[in-house]
Amino acid sequence: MSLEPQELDELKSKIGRVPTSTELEIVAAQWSEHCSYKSSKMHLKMLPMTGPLVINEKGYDSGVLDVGGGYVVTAHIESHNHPSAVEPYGGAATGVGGVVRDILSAGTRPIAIFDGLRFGNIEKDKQARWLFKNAVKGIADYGNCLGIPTIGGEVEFDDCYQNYALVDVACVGFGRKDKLIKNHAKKGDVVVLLGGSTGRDGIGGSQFASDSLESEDRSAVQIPDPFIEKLIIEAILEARTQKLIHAMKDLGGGGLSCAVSEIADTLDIGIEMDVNKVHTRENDMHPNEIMVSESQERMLIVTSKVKLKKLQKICEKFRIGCSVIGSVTFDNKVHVKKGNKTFANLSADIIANATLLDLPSKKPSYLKTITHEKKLKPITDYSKMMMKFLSAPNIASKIWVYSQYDHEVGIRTVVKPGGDASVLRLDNGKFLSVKIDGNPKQCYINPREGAIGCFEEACRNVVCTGAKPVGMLDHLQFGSPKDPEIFWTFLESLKGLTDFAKDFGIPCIGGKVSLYNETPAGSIKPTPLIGVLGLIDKKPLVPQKIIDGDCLVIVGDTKDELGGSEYFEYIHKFIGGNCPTVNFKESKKNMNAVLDIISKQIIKSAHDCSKGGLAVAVSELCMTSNIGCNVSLDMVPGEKLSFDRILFSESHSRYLLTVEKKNISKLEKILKKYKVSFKNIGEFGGEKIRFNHNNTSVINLRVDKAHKTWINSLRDLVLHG
Amino acid sequence: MATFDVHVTIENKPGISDPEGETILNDLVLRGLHKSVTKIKTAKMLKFTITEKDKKTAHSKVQKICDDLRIYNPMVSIVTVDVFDA
Amino acid sequence: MATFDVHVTIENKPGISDPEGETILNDLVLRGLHKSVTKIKTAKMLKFTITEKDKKTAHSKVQKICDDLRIYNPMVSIVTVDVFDA
Amino acid sequence: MKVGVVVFPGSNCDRDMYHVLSDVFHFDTQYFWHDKGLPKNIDAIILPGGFSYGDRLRAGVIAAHSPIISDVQKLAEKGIPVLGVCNGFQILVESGLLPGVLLKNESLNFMCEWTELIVENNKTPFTNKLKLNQKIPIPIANGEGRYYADDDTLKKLKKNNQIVFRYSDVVNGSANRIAGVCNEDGNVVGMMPHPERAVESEINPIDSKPSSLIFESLLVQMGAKN
Ligand SMILES: Nc1ncnc2c1ncn2[C@@H]1O[C@H](COP(=O)(O)OP(=O)(O)O)[C@@H](O)[C@H]1O
Ligand SMILES: [Mg+2]
Repeated sequence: MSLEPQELDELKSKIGRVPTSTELEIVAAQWSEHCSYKSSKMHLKMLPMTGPLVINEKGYDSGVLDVGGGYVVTAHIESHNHPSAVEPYGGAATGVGGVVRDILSAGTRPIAIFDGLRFGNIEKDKQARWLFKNAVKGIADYGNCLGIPTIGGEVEFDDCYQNYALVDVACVGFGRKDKLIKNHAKKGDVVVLLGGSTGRDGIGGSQFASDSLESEDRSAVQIPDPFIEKLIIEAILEARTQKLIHAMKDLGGGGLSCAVSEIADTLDIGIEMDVNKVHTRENDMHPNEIMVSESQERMLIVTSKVKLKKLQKICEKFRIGCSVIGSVTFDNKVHVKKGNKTFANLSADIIANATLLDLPSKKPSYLKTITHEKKLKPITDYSKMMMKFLSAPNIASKIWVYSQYDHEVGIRTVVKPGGDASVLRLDNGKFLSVKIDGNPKQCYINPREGAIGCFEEACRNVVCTGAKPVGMLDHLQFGSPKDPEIFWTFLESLKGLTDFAKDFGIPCIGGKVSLYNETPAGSIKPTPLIGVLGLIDKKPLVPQKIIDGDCLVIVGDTKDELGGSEYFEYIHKFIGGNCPTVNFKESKKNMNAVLDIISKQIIKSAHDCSKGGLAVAVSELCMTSNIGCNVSLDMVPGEKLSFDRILFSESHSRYLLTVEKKNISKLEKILKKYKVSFKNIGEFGGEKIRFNHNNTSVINLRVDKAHKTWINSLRDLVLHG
Repeated sequence: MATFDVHVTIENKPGISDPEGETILNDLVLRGLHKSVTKIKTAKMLKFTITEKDKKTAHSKVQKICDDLRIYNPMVSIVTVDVFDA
Repeated sequence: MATFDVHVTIENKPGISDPEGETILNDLVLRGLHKSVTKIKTAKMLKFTITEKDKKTAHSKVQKICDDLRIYNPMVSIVTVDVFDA
Repeated sequence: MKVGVVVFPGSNCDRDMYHVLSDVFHFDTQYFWHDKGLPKNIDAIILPGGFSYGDRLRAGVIAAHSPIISDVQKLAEKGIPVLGVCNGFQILVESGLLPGVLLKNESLNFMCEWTELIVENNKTPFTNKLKLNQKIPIPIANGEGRYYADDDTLKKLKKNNQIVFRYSDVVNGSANRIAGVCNEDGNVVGMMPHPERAVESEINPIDSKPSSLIFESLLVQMGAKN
């Protein structure tokens, strides 16, 4: 944990003297990549951050959307990659804890958690299995204990994460607009540290997250304590209702150092604090350790002396620590004392604002040849291949994961995990639909189009529930930004996301950047993860059971876009080809058409077509309704392709609609009106999933057998390897 | 060959907090007014029954199993292996 | 007065199934490894630090805590209390 | 007609239960914090699910030692209806108000899924509107939900008609597929599944009527009394 030589010089010249060791620690924590975004910040500004529903207030760690009727939804996303890679259980759990406190900071109640998980090859690698199993358990134990439902997410395995893990957690909150915390401070206000005690755990964590794993400081493990977190949630919401909080911030990376300097900088105040007042776990902690400890489950609160009494009473009721550690001053300085002795006295503005970097970028050379396709090995039995495909870890049902998460608590979950997006009911009569999506395989082949694809896929998923996308969260995960080729992929992804967000009018309401994701074998593939929130004014589309005679309609064109597809990578072991691209005009048209159809209540379900292509999407419909289907591949609209490409292309903007026969003409009329390309490609019935091409059957599976394989394979892999 | 009972105790490293022990102490034992208790730490134990030629082999065998199966994470926990005659 | 480490081991009564122990054992068996292990039982341990006038009092005090506060559930578990000098 | 919802540090289905009692079935509902007493004129007590004290040591054991539990005990002896759901059930067995124990699920995992119950006793304050053998689609969400009791206890439960609900299928390894039991008098009922998550059709994908009858039974019971 240290500043780079030029940063040290800069600090010296800014303060005009040699910094104390405490000052060095504080600044090093705050100027780390994790806390300062120094490599990314100047570029992130390109994302559109405003919109009709967005409430922008200072000091929030989460995005806020006005959802009407006096209510707001808050949302944020975080990752805990480095800690999870060495201690998956605690790392994933404390990741949940951190993002939940971000939601709490705005004064809203956390109502849902989402997790995006990435690991190496769990079929071959037992380390990957261990990481996967324990990360899931960590999220389950933490979220379940808090009573916040984990209602969605995704899991993906790729060799690029060997001996590593990406654990992303998003949280959504809900509350009354008039109860939002309006961060402010008055003269004479006190600064309170609330929650768990401060120990030596997690010291150096934020630098840890900003370095590659090789140079890790392994003392950075944190032990999760969801019970204290739950008490903090209830205590703070009670304090919020009683209007006892002037300003609030959670303690995350960089511990007290970051929380104190950021709150001082945002509110344009100074804070004088005494480390002796911090309730610590060990007696002999040095001020430096107290300032940078990343012990979990702590919140910083600014309140008045009068309100303090009531706040202390609430803390007593919930038996959580509550230390008055300092007071608000007006010299804009962060003044850290131990008793009477000063250990640090620096401008908040200097600490909180690292010099931003404009790093060089260069198009990676591997991209020159990546679109060249190799000759594929012929497949003799596609039915057999399909069975294997349905058990592939990236295709198989994720029920082993989400059944360990309490996804019902809070009694809001209208559409449960297992389909596309999940849907929550809100107290204003509306519904919120959310999904997170990523696709490093496509982002590797084309960082720009891949990132756009993730965004569109998340939109598609919420659209399938009848929701109009109203906000986006992005989480940009890359290798070392000091490598110009990697930094180029970062910029490309960001530009892609920006274009899509602007064109579709979907503001970015929050995000996070995680860099230096390096494994012993090299950088991870570019892994942006996109969360989309959608609103439903009237009624969500809850998928109904498909029965005999129902029709299958596809909306959107299927193109020769198999680059980064599961078919190329899993079946043919080939990384390369044409990355699917999103045609904005088509995409919008399809979205609007599907939303209109859903609002008219003429379909039974809508499902997006993504990983594994049409073949997998149709199979999922069949398996979840336990019914067969006859699909004519020749009818599928789009480019003229060989049948395997029609089956497995991962072209975007495609939806599968299921509809009762009697409604089919109504449906077609609307689709025609929107001028989207679509076709009625099949009929449900029987017990076989059948794909036919030119009147010959190319895939023919028993749905019960397929279902058994698909539903159990992930669990079997985890348990028995 | 002889049969041994091998006890494996897994606990958090010193200095790493143990929230479960703290809750049991604060919310159960101290509330039950047993003030002479000053600390509680939780641990997990696995009792193996194993047949090996001697104590030493039994010890190293069990240690190896715990490492291979990743029964504990050395980052967080320490493990103690004790061998007894069955 | 002296300080003692008291180890409380909670394990299933004989006859009560222990799915966790069985799973670890099956894992070993399934992988064809370590055939010399014939049984694995899991237990939970609480390490108390207690100040009492002597070992015997420490023992009976902790035993009483375990019984009164149901540190173990007598329907399914048994508890062993061992006292050590701290 | 007053219904009390008991809240412990870390309880997390208290608000859901309150909503259902108060907003869906219009009971006069009130929260009671674990370190307080209960008023004598209370008409029913609900111990909600979720967690308490982080479920440390064993689910329900720490809460079972809360001051409020002795009041629950006293009122239960007087015949006041008491329902424990999930963690509430665990607290009732740990405090001796109900027989048996709840062990870790056989899968060793937390399980959240929709299951089906079969009504085995429709004479309790919470089942009087249900039919014998009626099926109830309902979700479970627990890590320690496997009911266990020794053979003698199981025999006694059967003889006294104390098994209230069974699962239709083998779900988690529970003895005799038991999902809920009552005390000998029948006024204290514990169940692992969550009826409060199943009474509103908006969030129940199958059928919300049978679960509603659990709360309507309480309405009937209290109406009969008044
Ligand atoms: N890690 C996870 N946590 C919770 N739910 C998950 C997780 N992974 C997948 N799911 C759920 O499984 C379903 C399928 O996920 P996914 O395959 O990512 O869908 P899609 O291909 O439509 O993006 C979704 O409902 C999703 O929320
Ligand atoms: Mg989907």
